[in-house]
Amino acid sequence: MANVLSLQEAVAMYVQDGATVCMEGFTHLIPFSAGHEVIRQKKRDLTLIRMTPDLVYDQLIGAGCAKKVIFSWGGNPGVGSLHRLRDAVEKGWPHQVEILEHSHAAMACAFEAGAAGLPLAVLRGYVGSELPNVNDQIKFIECPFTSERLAAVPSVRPDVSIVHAQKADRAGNVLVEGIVGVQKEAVLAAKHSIVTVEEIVDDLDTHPNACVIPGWAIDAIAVSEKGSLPSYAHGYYPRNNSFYKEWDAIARDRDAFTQWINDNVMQAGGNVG
Amino acid sequence: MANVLSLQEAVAMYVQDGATVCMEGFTHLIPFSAGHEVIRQKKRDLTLIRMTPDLVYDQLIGAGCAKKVIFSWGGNPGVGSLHRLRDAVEKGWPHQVEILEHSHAAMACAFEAGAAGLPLAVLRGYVGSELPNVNDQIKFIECPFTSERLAAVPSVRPDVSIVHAQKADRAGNVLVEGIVGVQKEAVLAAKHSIVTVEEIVDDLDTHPNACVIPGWAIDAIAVSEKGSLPSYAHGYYPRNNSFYKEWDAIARDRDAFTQWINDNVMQAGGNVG
Amino acid sequence: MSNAEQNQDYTSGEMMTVTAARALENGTTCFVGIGLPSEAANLARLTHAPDVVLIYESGTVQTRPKVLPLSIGDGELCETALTTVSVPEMFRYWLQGGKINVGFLGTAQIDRYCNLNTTLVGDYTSPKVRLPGGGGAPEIATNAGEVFITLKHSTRTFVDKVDFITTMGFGRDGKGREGVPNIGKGPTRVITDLCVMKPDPVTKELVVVSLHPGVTAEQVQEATGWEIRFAETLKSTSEPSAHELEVLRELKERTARAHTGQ
Amino acid sequence: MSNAEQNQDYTSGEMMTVTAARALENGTTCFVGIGLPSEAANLARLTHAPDVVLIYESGTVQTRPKVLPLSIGDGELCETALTTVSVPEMFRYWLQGGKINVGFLGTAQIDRYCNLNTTLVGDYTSPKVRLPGGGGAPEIATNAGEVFITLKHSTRTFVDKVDFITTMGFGRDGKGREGVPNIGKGPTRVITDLCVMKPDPVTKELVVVSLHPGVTAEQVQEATGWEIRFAETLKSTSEPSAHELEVLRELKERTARAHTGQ
Repeated sequence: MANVLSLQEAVAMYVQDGATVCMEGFTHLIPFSAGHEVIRQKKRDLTLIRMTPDLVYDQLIGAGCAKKVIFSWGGNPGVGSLHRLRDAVEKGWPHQVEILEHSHAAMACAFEAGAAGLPLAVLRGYVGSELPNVNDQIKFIECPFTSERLAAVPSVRPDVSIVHAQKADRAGNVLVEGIVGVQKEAVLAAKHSIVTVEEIVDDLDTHPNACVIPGWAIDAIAVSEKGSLPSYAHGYYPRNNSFYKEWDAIARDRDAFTQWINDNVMQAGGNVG
Repeated sequence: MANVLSLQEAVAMYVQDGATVCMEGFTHLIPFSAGHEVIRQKKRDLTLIRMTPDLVYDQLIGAGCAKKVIFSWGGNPGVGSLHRLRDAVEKGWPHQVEILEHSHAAMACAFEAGAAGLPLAVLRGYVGSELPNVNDQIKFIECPFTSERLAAVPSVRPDVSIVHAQKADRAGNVLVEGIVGVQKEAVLAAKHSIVTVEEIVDDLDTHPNACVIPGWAIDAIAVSEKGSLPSYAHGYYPRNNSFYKEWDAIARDRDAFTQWINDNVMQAGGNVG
Repeated sequence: MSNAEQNQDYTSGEMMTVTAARALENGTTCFVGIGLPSEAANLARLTHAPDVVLIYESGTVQTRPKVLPLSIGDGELCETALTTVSVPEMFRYWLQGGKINVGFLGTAQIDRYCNLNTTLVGDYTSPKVRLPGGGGAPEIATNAGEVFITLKHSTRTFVDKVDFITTMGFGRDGKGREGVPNIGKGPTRVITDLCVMKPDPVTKELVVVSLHPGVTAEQVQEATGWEIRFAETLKSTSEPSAHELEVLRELKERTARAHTGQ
Repeated sequence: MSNAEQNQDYTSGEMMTVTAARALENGTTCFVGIGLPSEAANLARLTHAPDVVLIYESGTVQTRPKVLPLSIGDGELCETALTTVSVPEMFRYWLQGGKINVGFLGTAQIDRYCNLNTTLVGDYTSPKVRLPGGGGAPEIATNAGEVFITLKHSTRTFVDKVDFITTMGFGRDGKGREGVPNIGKGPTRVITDLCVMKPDPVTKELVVVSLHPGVTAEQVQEATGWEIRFAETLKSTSEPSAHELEVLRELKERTARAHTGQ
């Protein structure tokens, strides 16, 4: 059953050094304020899973929290590179970070399989791609009915998943609306979960087939207003596309990055963007 | 792209003798009027797929349309047996009907896999059950990552799927709301699809994550008011539970059944219940 | 009807439902079978377990029906649910995904190792009686944390060997779960109109642990198709309270009115 | 910039986008990559193909953005969509389920067999340049009915051998799709700022079929990292119409205003 905690308490309680952590949100509802709290608490040696690392993991990587990143598309959407990810992979700053990369289809299926309690996901994937040459977690199986060759990847089963959502009710039931990505799967696949929300309301005021995650399937709820900026929350505030562009210059330079993290994360209580 | 046809035209065009047909709707939105049209058009040798055959397949079986039934729970919900299914299986009336039975979990996964373009579904299923002894379509595979033994079943890929829904807009986009069952999967998994709807409207007036099937993924739309009675349509009319109880006596007796079909299906244009 | 109820102001069926309801702790997430399990689970919700989470295979999550559903997919279940998901999602994410504490099942036949038969009586290729089949039960029994079973006690239902294992309790030899990874505990109690049974911790054979008021061990043995074991210290099941009976009767009255009202 | 545009009232980039847009027929269901493909697909929708169905990997189905999205998951895509599904559903039901006629992709590198590299320049373990990676492309390329590719023409992008096959066109030898069941046709055209190319029906090697107005075969060869083939009857690509240019420029203006407005 979800406990309502402060973000500081929730991260302290559920994100351990060395843990496998998934912060999801497909462009929309990225849990930036939670990521910043992880940076402030100086968590280390994390295996970070996310389809699109985006700025949130660029910041975590640059701040030295990551040991390994599992992803399927590591760019700044519409802008260019994630310079902190590249600097870590190409030059080992602030330390070497291991990467394991998939395609989106495989990761989406791996989240689905994790939520579904399966050890693997099966897909028509990776045909002709050289990704299986550099990722030993991609295997192939034969369909026992048709003999077709199908790709198989291990399911995603993080120690803790963190997502942001529009709102929770007082029982901790959470509404996710708009681009829902793999957020529900991330929560259901994880051993523990933290959901940050814009607000807690009396009534979710929703429709019969809404994407609602029951409170009893979540460990902690933390209120975090504007918690996904510079990403966005459908119905609350738009994506700060300008900040995504500005990030390119900040992240290109180690000192500028360090200064930004210091000013906007370490010295700040909340999120920025 | 969906064409708006009469139900008579749609069934004549897409349901061929000998076809594999799936009429779905999990208790809710069962496409009874379409089933009756199939009976009226005297389609024969159909392989009928449905998780819960329910009264709609009891009627089709008794009327002689079925060659084979693939299902996972063959009762009259809350009432008792499906007497026409039993009579066909146990006594061969009106002719012998072959059955292939699964569990709900396996069929639900098989629909999902069919929609997902996969030849098989993989699940943690059938452990200790004797169903694999009597269904040669249940196999087991080994997970290449964990060596776990997992069940595998062929995906559902019908020649034609028929479902009922609340409404379509003028472009043929369909809204399904409430208990959505495996209807979307049934449509997406099939080579062709017919959707009967209560009404056609200018605007589906829905929310961002509603269960909407785009018109271009459907072959035919047919308006059929009260098309799922004695099942129900959330937001339109309730389930006729009394008729489900009355059906027990009608279906118990071959003559009473034949009379009922004659009076209410063969001689009638629409649905009954 | 058993002798039990002759001097009592409740029926043996009510005794069974109340006892089954009490088995569900508040806050439990329960995957509910239609019929007797649904009656018991909703009684629990309306009495001691207001926060029990009821999930039906129709995809209705955390539902609070005012009347008992006739079918597993009555509109009432959706209208009173927190949310309604697709049936593939229900079986994949919620049941197989390990979110269910208790699966609550009925059955047509059960044997000493809690194997359930809802497929047929007789031989598979030429059945004497064809039953509805597996439905959700085979995977509820293995993927839920544990399983409660409730059914009426008779030699027709409690058989020495089930004609067909639709749904495994502990297998023909009681060892069906041994060495299987990621499998639930299986049946942990069976509640009938006569008694409560639990599997022996080692052999997994069903043992009567509690007799309902007024029921004798002989009556249980007579209604059971094998030589059934009794616990050394056999308890007496607590009687239904006046409140439980009142809530149950009101629920059933509301239900009867709703289902004939059309 | 090419010489082409010196005497024209449109740029080579506009020529590329308009040509790419024209490739999409009305009514086509298109899985749209971000960037140039998105620009072309939306131009198609706003000109000759009002009923083209645009699907983005963020789960937005049949979307009609008023401004071009910066990211694949901008709010605009959801707000103007017919419906928005989860990302697993998008990749499973809609892409892998065979509902997509055309996958529209960009790339960082392409070779003569239309293999795409968006992973890295150099060696995998010590890359010279690390690129974003596969994203949706590897399965878009195999599960869509066919694939259109659009990118700017240069020896940096058109390379003799891609450093890494992130996404297969036709494999290192052009035979990568042979004998693979349930696989799409693969790339059927490549549209650049200089020309249009199509794979040879037999060998699958890219052949220039059409030069944009003012572009010479020599220019194409100079911008290509291998000895590129030209069709025997080389066409001249039709110029953008005034209407196409007007719609495209308005779209890009609206987009620029929207993305800097905050």
